[in-house]
Amino acid sequence: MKNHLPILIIILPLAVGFFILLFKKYIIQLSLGAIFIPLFLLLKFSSGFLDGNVIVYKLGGWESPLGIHLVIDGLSFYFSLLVLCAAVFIVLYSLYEETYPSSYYFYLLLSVSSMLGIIFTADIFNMYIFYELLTISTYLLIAYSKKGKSLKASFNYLIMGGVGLSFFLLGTGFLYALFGILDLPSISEKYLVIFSANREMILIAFALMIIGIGIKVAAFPLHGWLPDAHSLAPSSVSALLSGITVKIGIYCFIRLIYGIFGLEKYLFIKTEQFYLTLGSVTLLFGATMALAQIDLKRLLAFSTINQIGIILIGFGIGTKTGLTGALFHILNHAILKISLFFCAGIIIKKTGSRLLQDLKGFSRREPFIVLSFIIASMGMIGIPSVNGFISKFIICSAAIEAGFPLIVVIILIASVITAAYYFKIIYLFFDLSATSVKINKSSRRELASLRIILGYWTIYILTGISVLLGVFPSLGIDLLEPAVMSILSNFAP
Amino acid sequence: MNPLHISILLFFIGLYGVINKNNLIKKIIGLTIINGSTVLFFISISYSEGGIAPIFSKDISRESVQAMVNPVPQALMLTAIVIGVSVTALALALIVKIYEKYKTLDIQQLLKGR
Amino acid sequence: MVLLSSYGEKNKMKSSNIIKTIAQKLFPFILLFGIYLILHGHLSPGGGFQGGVVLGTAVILLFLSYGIEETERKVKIKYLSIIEVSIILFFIFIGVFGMLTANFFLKNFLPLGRTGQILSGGFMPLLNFVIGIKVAAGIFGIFYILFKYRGEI
Amino acid sequence: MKKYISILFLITITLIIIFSINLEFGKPINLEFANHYLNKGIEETGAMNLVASVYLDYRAYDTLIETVILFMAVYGITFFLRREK
Repeated sequence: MKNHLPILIIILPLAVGFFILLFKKYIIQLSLGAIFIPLFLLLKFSSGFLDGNVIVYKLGGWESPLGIHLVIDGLSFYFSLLVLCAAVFIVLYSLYEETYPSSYYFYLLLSVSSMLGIIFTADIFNMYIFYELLTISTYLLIAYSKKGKSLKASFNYLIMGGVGLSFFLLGTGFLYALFGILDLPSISEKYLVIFSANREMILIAFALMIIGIGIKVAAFPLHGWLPDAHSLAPSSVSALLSGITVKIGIYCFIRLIYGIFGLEKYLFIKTEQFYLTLGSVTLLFGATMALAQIDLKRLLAFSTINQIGIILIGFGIGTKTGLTGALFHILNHAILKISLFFCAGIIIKKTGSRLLQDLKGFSRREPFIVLSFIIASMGMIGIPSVNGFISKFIICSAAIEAGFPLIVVIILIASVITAAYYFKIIYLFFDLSATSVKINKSSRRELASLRIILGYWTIYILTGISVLLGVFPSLGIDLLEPAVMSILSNFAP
Repeated sequence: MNPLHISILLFFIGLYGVINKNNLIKKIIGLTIINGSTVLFFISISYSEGGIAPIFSKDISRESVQAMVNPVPQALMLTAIVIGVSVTALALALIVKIYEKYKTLDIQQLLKGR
Repeated sequence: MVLLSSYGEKNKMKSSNIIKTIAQKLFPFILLFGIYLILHGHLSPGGGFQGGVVLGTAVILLFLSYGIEETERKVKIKYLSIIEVSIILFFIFIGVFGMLTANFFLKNFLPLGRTGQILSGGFMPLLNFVIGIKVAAGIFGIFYILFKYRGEI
Repeated sequence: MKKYISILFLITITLIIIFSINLEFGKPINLEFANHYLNKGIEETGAMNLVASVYLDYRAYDTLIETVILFMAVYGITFFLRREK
C-alpha cells in the first residue's frame, strides 16, 4: 500500500468523480469518501514523511528520466495535507450551501485531484497538463451559477489562464531544448553545466515560466482576473479558489525556483530582490484596492492578493526563518480565508445582498458567525492570539535578520490598511442604528437541520483551529519542518 | 529567421490579438495562434537536419535510427493539441452563453454593462 | 453568424440528393479509414487521436448532410456521455490493472508480441482503441452540442 | 495610445527573445535520452511507431489526463449550453 500511495491519492478522487457522474447516486457519501480515504492514507504514513523520508513512484515502471515520476517529500506532503483538509471542509460546507447536483461534486473532485497531481509530480510537462485540468475545472466552477457576471469572470480567467499556461509551456520548451529531459530532479542534476553555456536561454525560460505562474498566483500586474473570478463564484468555490488553488501556483514557484533556477546563485540573487519588490507591490496594491471595495466578497478577493504578497515576501527573503514564515502563512491564510468566505456565504444568504451597507446590524441576527468573522479578520490583520499574527511575526523577524528593515515597514503599513478595511466591516456589523435589518425573504426554512449544523460548525471548527494555532503555533510549525528542510536542500533526494 | 524565431514571433502576434482585439472571438483566435506557435516551437526544437520520422517500417532498416528525430516533443504536442482544442471549445461555448445574455461580443460594451 | 441565423429561421436543414448520396457512400470508407488508423497506431503514422478525429468527422459528415433530426435517430446520442465516462473509467481501470498485476500504475501487463504485427506492443492497441473512441465521441460531442444549443443568434 | 504601447512592448520582448535564442536549428543538443527512446524503444515497448511508444507507454499518464481534459471540455460545453426546462 505504501508503495502505491502517491498514485492512489491522485486517482481516487479522479475515478470517484467519474463514478458519481455515471451513477448519480450516493453523491455526497462517495465524494466525502474520495477525499477522506486519501487523507487517511496520508496521515497513516505521515510519521515517515515527518522524519524526512521520500517516496518516489515510477509510473509504468520506467526509470528516472524516461518516464514520469511522482514524488512525496516534505513539501508535497505539507501541501497535499493542506489541500485534502481544505477539501473536506469545502465539501461539508457545500452541503449546507445548496443541493448541488452531481456535476458540482464532479468538478470539485477533479480540481482536488488535479491539485494533488500538480503537487506530487516531478515532471514539468505533467505539471502543465494537471495545471490545465485544474484551470478547466476552475472555469466550470466559477461559471457554475451561469449568471452573466460569473460567465464574464470565467471568460476573463479563461483568457488569462490560457495565455499564462502557454507561457509556461513555451518555457518548458526552452528547458527541453536545452536539457533534453523534463524530469525536475534530472534537470537539477545537469543544471549547473548547462547554465554556464546558455545563460540567456535559461534566463528567458525562467522569465516565461515566472510570467505563466505569476498570472496564476495573481502577482501584481497580472492580477486582473482574480477579484472577479473569486468573488462571483459560489461561496464554497470562492473558498476553494482563494484558500488553496492560488497556493498551488506558489507551490510551483517553490518547485521551480528552489528545484532548478535557484541552484545558480547568479540568477537567484537577482530574483531575491525581484521577489521582494513583487511581493511588496502586490501587498500594498491588494490592501489599497480592498479598502475601496463596497462588495463583501470582492473585498475578500483583494485581501487574498494582499496576503499573497506577504507569502511572496517570505519566499523572497529565502532564509530558513523566512521560508518557515511563508509556509506557515500559506496554512494560516488558507484556514482564515476559507472561514471568511464561508461566513460571507452565510451572510449573503441571510441578507440576500453582497453590499457592505446591507450588513448593518448583522451581529444581532447571527452573533456567532459575526464572532467567527471577527476572529478570522483579526488573524488577517495580525492581532496576537490568532494564527495570522504568528506567521507575520516570523516573516518580519526573518526580514530583520536578513537585513531588509524596509520590508517590515511595508508589512506594517499593509497591516494597518488591512485593519482599516476589516474594521469597516466589523463596525457595520455592530451598527445597530439601522431600524429594520434587511431580511432575505427566501431564507431557507426547508433546509434540514443537520445541514445547517454542518454549515455553521465548519466555520466554528475552522475558527477553533485558527485560535489553536495562534496559541500553540508549534503544532503547525512541526508539520512544516520537513518541508522547509526539503526546500533548503533544493529537493535533493 | 528559422522556425524557432518564427514560432516566437507567432506567439507574440497571438498575444497581441489577445490583448488588443475587442471582439471575444478574435481573442480566442489569438489564443489558438499562441497554442499553434508553441506546437511549432516544440516540433522545431526536435528537428535535426535530414531527419526522418521516428517510425520504423519495412523500408526503414534498424540502422537508419541515427537519422531519426526525437519522438518526445511530438508525443508531447499530441497532448498539447488536444488541450488546445478543449480550451477553444470551452471558450466558444462560454462566448455563445455570453452573447445570449448580453447580445454583444465587444469587450468594451461587456465591461460597461456590469 | 449570418449563416447560422438563416439556419435558425428555417430550423430545418436542406441538402441536395447528391450530397446525401455521396455522404452515405463515403461514410463506411471514412469509418474504415479511421478504424485502420486506430488499429495500426503503434505500427504506422496515426494513432488513437488521429483515428478518433477521423471517426468523429465521419459522423459529422453524416450529420451535415442529413440534418439534425435524422442523425439523432441514427446515432443514439444519449448514450454518448455514458460511453465517454465509462471509457475513461476503463482507462483508469487499465492503469489499476497494471498496478495489480505488474506492480506499477499504467504498466504494460500484456506480452509485447512480435514487432510489426497488429497484436504487438502490449497494451498499446488497447489504449489506442480507448483513446480513439474517446476522441471520436469528444469531437462529435463538441460539434453536436455547439450546433444543437447554439443559442438564438 | 494603449494599443501602441502594447505593440511596442510586445515587439521589444519578441526581439529580445529572438536574439537570445542560441539554439542552432536542425542541430538539437543533449540527445542522450532521445537516443534511448530511438534505440531501445522497440525492445522495451514493442511498437514500430516510436511516437506512439512515447505517447502511450513511457508517458501514458499524460495521455490519461489529456483524455480527462477532453471529457471535461465536452461536459463543460453541455453544462453551459443545455437548457433546463
